[in-house]
Amino acid sequence: MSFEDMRQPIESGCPDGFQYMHPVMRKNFGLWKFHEHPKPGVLRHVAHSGDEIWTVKAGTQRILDVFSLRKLTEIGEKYGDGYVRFTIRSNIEYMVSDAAKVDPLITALTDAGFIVGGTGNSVAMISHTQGWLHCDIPGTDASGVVKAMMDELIEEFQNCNMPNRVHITTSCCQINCGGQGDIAINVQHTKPPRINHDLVANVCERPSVVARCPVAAIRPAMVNGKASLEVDEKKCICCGACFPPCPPMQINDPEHTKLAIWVGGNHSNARSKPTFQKLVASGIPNNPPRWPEATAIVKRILKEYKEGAKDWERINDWIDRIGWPRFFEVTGLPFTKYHIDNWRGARNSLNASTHIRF
Amino acid sequence: MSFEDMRQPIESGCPDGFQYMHPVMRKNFGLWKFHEHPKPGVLRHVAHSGDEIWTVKAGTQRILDVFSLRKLTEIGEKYGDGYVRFTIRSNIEYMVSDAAKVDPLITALTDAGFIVGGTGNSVAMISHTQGWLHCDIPGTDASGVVKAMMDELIEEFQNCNMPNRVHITTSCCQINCGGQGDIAINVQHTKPPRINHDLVANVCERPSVVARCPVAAIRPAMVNGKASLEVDEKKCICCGACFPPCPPMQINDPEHTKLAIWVGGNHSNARSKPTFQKLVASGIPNNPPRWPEATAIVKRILKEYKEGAKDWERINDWIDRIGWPRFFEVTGLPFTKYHIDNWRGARNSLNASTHIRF
Amino acid sequence: MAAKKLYDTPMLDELEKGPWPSFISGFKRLRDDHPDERINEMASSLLGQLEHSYETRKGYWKGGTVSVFGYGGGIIPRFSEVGDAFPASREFHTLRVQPPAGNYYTTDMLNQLGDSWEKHGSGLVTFHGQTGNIMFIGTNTAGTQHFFDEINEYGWDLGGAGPCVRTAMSCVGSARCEQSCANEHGIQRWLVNNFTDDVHRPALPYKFKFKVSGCPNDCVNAIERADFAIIGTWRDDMKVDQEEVKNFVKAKGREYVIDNVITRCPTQALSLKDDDTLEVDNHNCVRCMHCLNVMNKALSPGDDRGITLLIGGKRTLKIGDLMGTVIVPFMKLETEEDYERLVEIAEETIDFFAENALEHERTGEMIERIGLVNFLEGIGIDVDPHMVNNPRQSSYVRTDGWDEEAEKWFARKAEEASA
Amino acid sequence: MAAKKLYDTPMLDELEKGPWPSFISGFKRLRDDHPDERINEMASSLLGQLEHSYETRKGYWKGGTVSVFGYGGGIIPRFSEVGDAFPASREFHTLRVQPPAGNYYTTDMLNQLGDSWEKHGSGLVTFHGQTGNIMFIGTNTAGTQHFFDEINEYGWDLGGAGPCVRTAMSCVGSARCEQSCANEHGIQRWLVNNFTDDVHRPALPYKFKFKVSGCPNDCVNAIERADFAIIGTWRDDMKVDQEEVKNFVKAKGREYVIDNVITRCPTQALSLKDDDTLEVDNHNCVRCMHCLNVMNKALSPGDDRGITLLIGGKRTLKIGDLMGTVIVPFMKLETEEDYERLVEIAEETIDFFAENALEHERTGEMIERIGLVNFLEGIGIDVDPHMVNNPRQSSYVRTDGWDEEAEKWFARKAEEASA
Ligand code: SRM
Ligand code: SRM
Ligand code: SRM
Ligand code: SRM
Ligand code: SF4
Ligand code: SF4
Ligand code: SF4
Ligand code: SF4
Ligand code: SF4
Ligand code: SF4
Ligand code: SF4
Ligand code: SF4
Repeated sequence: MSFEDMRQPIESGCPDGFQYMHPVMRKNFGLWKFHEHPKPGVLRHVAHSGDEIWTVKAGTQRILDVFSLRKLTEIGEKYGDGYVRFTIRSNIEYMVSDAAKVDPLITALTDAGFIVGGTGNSVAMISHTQGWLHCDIPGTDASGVVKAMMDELIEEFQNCNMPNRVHITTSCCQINCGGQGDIAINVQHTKPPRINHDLVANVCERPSVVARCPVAAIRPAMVNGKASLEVDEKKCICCGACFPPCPPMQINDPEHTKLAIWVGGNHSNARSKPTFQKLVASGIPNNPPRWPEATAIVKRILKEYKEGAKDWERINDWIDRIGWPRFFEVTGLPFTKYHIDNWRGARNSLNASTHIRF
Repeated sequence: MSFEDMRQPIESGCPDGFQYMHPVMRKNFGLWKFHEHPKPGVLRHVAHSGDEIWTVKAGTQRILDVFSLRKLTEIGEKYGDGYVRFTIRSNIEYMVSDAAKVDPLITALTDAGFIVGGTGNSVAMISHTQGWLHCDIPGTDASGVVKAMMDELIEEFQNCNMPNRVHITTSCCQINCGGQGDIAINVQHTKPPRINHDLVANVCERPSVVARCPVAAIRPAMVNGKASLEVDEKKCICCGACFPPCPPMQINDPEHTKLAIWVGGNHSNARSKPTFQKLVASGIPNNPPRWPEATAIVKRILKEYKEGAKDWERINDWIDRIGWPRFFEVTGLPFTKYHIDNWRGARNSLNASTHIRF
Repeated sequence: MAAKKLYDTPMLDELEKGPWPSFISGFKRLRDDHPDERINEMASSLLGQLEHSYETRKGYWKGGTVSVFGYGGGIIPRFSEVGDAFPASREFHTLRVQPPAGNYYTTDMLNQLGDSWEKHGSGLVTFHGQTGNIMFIGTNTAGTQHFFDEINEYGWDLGGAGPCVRTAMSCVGSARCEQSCANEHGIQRWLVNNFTDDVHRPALPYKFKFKVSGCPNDCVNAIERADFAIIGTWRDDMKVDQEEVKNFVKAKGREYVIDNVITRCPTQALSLKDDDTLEVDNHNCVRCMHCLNVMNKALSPGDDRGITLLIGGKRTLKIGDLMGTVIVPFMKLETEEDYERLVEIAEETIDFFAENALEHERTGEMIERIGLVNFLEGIGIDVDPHMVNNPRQSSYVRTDGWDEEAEKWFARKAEEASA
Repeated sequence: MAAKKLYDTPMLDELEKGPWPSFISGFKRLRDDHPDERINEMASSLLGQLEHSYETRKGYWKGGTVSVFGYGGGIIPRFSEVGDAFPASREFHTLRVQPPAGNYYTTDMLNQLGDSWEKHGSGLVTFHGQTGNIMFIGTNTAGTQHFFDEINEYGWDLGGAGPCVRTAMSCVGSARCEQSCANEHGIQRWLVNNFTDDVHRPALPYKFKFKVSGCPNDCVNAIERADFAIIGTWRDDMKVDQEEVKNFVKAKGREYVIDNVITRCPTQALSLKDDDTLEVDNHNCVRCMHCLNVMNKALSPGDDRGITLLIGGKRTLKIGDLMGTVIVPFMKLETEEDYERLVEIAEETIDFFAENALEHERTGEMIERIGLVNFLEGIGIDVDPHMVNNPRQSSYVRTDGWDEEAEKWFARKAEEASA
């Protein structure tokens, strides 16, 4: 069709959520007094007005087919008040003003195969990214990794009896769209990119690729007559940053693209200031369809955390108290030279004190 | 005299201290049980054997003329057991095994003009360096600064009633031989070096001078026909590191060489890990013979610390608790853009949290 | 009609096992049970390509350029590198659609969106992506335009993709949370809807993200995942219900309270009195939320509420992860003027970013390169000790402007005093 | 005899006022009351030059080369730039003499040293300089040789100056302190006297300092002022005398104990029981010393004592101040073998330093440049988690040797277990 009859977009931007908000929440907006956690998957928020709103939370496959979506809405109409929201971790929350609706909702969701829980001190739904299903640079899948892991962590999602919330994230390349968390399962490439020199000239803007490298390991070069790029393999830290702007710089490798596990990321300001996650395990095989090696390590860490941490200690708080040496001891994970940071500002990670645990 | 009759040194190195140690200390070496601080300047250490050693501590001018030295030894023979030691802060300590000797010692020292105190939670003797008296690169004096300040802090040295020990240091150039401490009074140059181009060629090894600059601001240059050096004044951070290897690079200036005051340096591992001191005031005139402006700021800080800190808080602990904003508030010192670090690793000094005091 | 092509998916089938809902089963439902053949084939083809990825451990999508008329972004275009083997999903673009602030939906609206997507797309949708968009995953170029035209008519707009202002996010906050110190959703919409042009027409050096949390628990990870993080807090004393404190101590015991509340306070601002009441040193409380979280009924934020502003949070690329750092310790958000001031700061920031950042450099990286002070001067904000954990540790700085800078501080303090 | 030249010293005279002992008065005593004219004149001249410095706010000494026969260092030579105006102190060299470990003296020995110095020097002496040397301040070239020859005969030797191993220092420690976990003086002498050649003949890239503290209170600032810091600590449980604990609680009150001891523990390893006894979580106690310092009678270090080794502490030049960092978390120092092992590590370190440091680069700067791991491999020490506050935060590292490194760790653990 021609320009004339193309439709001009309405730039309405971000819609107002009030129109879709439960009336009790609208009425008591900003006037909540306290909340309770009567049982897994259920929250009771009480307003200064005395009003109550009950929330029932359930986990889903993040990527919904319309059938699953309809099932969720149907349950909302039949057993809820027709108002839902999705959490930042893609769990669905049903809000009802009548306590009596809670149990029927739970039953309906459970019967339909959704998992009620994920509240309070649970292992929350693992936040994930696109992976092989949709992204153009993934080293692994996302939905698959998460499905396989949630199958094994489901009880912690349902029981909510960890020392504190556990926020797990995954990412399918070192760009890490999944963010960070108490535990993160991320891609770690271990070999420099293999360059398809025939394509570079056509596909890549060489200067901007050169600029993208964190360690200036890329330089323009002529390779058998063609304008291409060259990587200084001594410098290269195998991060894959050159791959998005230049697909011929193949960083992904079925063998050498590994998984790494990080712990102790925490964005909340509760107690200590927000913290970045730290590397604890790497060289883990990228092993579809169920990635058992990675899951085993995650479960091992969670087990020790659950047994060892005091109430209200997040994973970073727990390790702060017991110390990293003991963390490696109890989890049985090896400590290697790779654990000693050598990136900018690494000195701050060295122990400049005699604070030592025995 | 000719080589033949030159005497060969005996390379005996560091002497054994036991030959000069009080017999009670020798006997109970490594077997001490606890200590008490009966009064300012006096320590009572009790050994598991039940033996006791009493220490009487006194402050002196660090640089002793033989008359003062003889006075000190004479007192040690007459009123002590003839055994003394000097602390890391150049205070003299008399050790006696008989409690009865303590008071006569104190009287004798006081009569002789020495200052008994400096124990426990006192403002300790200010540690100092060489300054104009002997060093080849000083921006200010050392003994003079310390004498002038101790005159004003003497009561805190004698009363020992601060929240915790206060360790003050001074240094007479930015090399900082004086180390760091709870409070440090250091030199801060504010203008790049003025180069005496006529001398550079003869006096300086240009490559090593260039290498000495922390910010690579120095480059070799020909100046009116002579091989000399040039400073990029935009880059130069006026540290004076080029001056020792190249005296023609005059960094010292009667006007522009200022004093700066730093706080919160702490090497002990008690409570928090050891900490570096932080800049709180600069642009302070280098004002002999008594440097009143610097002393006034030091006293102001000590006053607030004494009033505001809880028992056992060192200055860094106190500020950790009340926060830097309040520190500037109570001391009335200005906070400027210069307080925001921009040296390597500066990001670690930014507040990456919502931890804020109101 | 031609029978749709089926592919063996032995590896994917493994992901139908286990109790957690299986996305693969969902795909298969679309392949096998959906009335629309287009959807069956797209799902089947997608399953085929994904199985291929699982077997070879590689991805097979490449990017390209697709957008709807009038916009430059909002779509993540995907073309298959193995399209001949899996033709029905050869084009598989994703539309990023902005959710309502707070992610609220009526079931009706969800159904309506589902209906539209079934007409024009694959039938696969995610609530939400990590940035916060509804992701309608999988359609061809025409489909993107038609689907957008349809939902845009009933109130939905595209979000950001590319070097632009991105879709924002806010926690549930005031709508359901006793800890909330701000109108999260209002802030989100005031900000992001002031930049719709920058959302739809990528023209910045790189992406720019807003995130809003109602309190320092930061349930939207604003501090690490937003260039511009707004986090609620309060300035006056926290509220203490001493009766509830006593109940809590009675229920849990003194040792428990000392070991789990008192000693966990990062600034030792809490003291449990011998009579089981709680003393709070509000001047040294840093609003970390821990005690309020634990003693939810007894303790709550004060009344003098507002927000803290942090700049520069982001993930790994290319100098390492960065947390946002404080540039406005506290500001009230009550009057319209307050909101306008907030928007103004955002505009100053984005303008400065647009002019001074290198290509593909985020705000945090830019600040790391030029220094916080230069950034602050660029957007006209005064230095403040709350912005740092501590003053400088290095003497390597040229301070010959000291007296003038000191004057500025004293002048400001005098002003504040007289105000 | 010619009347000695006098100089007006109006500014220095100001420093004779006030209660603190005045070094200026001391100088004047030497000028006016000392029997030896040489000393009178030197003191007078020195006062003159110092007054000149005070008036012009500049120093007037320059360096040069002076040393005693057979040695390359140990003297700080000073020649006056204004020698014509102040001739009697034209040469004003300082001898750095090593004190006995622990800084003990009999009054007799001090007198003897004073006698020698009066014969050959200015009569000005400092106990001690910041590194720990006795500084005999002010003599000419001949005087340095004669004074050294004399005191060297009765047991005294020069310390370090220049790019060499420097004079070491240890706290009073075992001689008088209940906190001591090591034989500080023994360690100091084992180490520094093993390197006398490196002390006397500067041949390293830069200076190298040893310091020894008997416990983590670190009374000699070893962690920040030594390249090689040895600090005592213990491995087993601390000793708790519960009776003394109760006395302390009775004397101070529970609130005081909670607020000043319990909540100050950096790792929350202390718990005050309802019965006023103290529970210590010894596994998480980091030996910070706070509670032992406060409850001096009730708490003391355990019996399984040893030392922690840290490398790289130094002051500002040229990359900024550096603290030493842990390279040996714990080692016993009981047997002769233990001490030999310590000396061996020091030798390995100094050899590696001599070979790998740039000119005028300290150990800490070298490690900053090459990375801790390379240094550890250079001196043959295995990596250990106690060496870091936390594992790496950046994913920017090439890890393709992971499996081999993991193997090393497991092998070591197996060894330790079987040992
Ligand atoms: C629903 C949600 C906000 C939203 O708008 O979607 C939410 C809601 C609540 N959070 Fe959160 N948090 C939510 C994600 C987060 C996140 C972000 C994330 O998960 O990635 C964080 C920060 C993550 C991190 O720290 O890195 C987060 C850190 C907290 C904390 C701090 C915990 C701590 O001690 O560190 C609290 C306080 C608490 O647990 O009492 C908290 C408390 C709460 C409370 C109890 C607030 C309240 O009083 O209502 C809410 C009940 C949650 C529940 O289900 O138990 N919420 N909360 C998010 C649920 C995600 C999910 O489905 O699992
Ligand atoms: C879809 C999503 C993952 C998901 O499945 O949820 C995603 C997917 C992609 N991200 Fe992301 N990012 C997504 C949230 C994030 C987040 C999380 C957040 O926004 O809170 C981050 C970390 C926070 C941050 O901004 O740093 C993130 C950091 C990146 C980066 C690195 C940015 C940086 O400065 O470090 C890139 C690389 C780039 O932009 O060049 C990137 C690039 C990409 C691209 C466009 C890959 C590319 O360059 O072609 C991915 C497209 C995948 C696809 O085919 O759809 N994505 N990306 C998330 C967006 C969905 C949505 O709009 O709601
Ligand atoms: C004599 C001396 C060691 C020596 O070999 O010379 C010494 C001796 C003692 N120190 Fe010290 N300290 C000495 C310098 C230091 C230093 C270094 C310095 O002054 O530059 C420090 C570390 C400085 C720093 O932190 O940056 C130091 C940090 C401590 C601490 C830790 C205090 C804290 O809480 O941070 C203690 C523990 C205490 O105070 O109970 C301590 C405790 C002690 C005790 C009480 C140990 C004991 O039980 O005997 C000793 C009594 C000192 C007194 O006079 O009250 N000593 N002490 C030093 C006296 C210097 C002076 O004359 O003032
Ligand atoms: C005398 C003394 C100050 C005092 O009066 O106590 C001193 C005086 C000098 N120091 Fe120092 N330093 C003295 C202890 C220190 C300390 C403290 C310590 O050792 O614990 C330090 C900080 C710790 C450290 O090693 O970093 C120190 C860090 C420096 C530096 C910078 C070293 C660095 O790597 O940062 C220099 C510059 C250099 O060596 O080029 C230096 C250089 C100098 C020179 C030689 C200046 C020069 O380059 O010509 C000074 C000679 C002054 C003179 O005329 O006597 N001095 N110097 C101290 C030595 C006395 C003694 O031997 O006992
Ligand atoms: S993490 Fe990497 S692969 Fe995964 S969605 Fe983000 S950009 Fe794509
Ligand atoms: S992988 Fe990373 S480090 Fe290696 S060349 Fe590419 S961008 Fe540079
Ligand atoms: S601080 Fe500077 S001026 Fe003072 S003694 Fe040391 S090197 Fe000399
Ligand atoms: S003063 Fe410092 S920064 Fe300036 S040129 Fe000299 S060495 Fe370089
Ligand atoms: S961030 Fe604070 S206000 Fe927002 S939901 Fe979380 S706890 Fe509530
Ligand atoms: S909110 Fe945090 S900082 Fe404030 S009192 Fe409670 S625990 Fe302490
Ligand atoms: S460092 Fe420890 S052992 Fe040595 S004197 Fe100080 S407190 Fe005593
Ligand atoms: S020594 Fe320090 S860390 Fe150990 S228990 Fe006492 S206070 Fe805590």
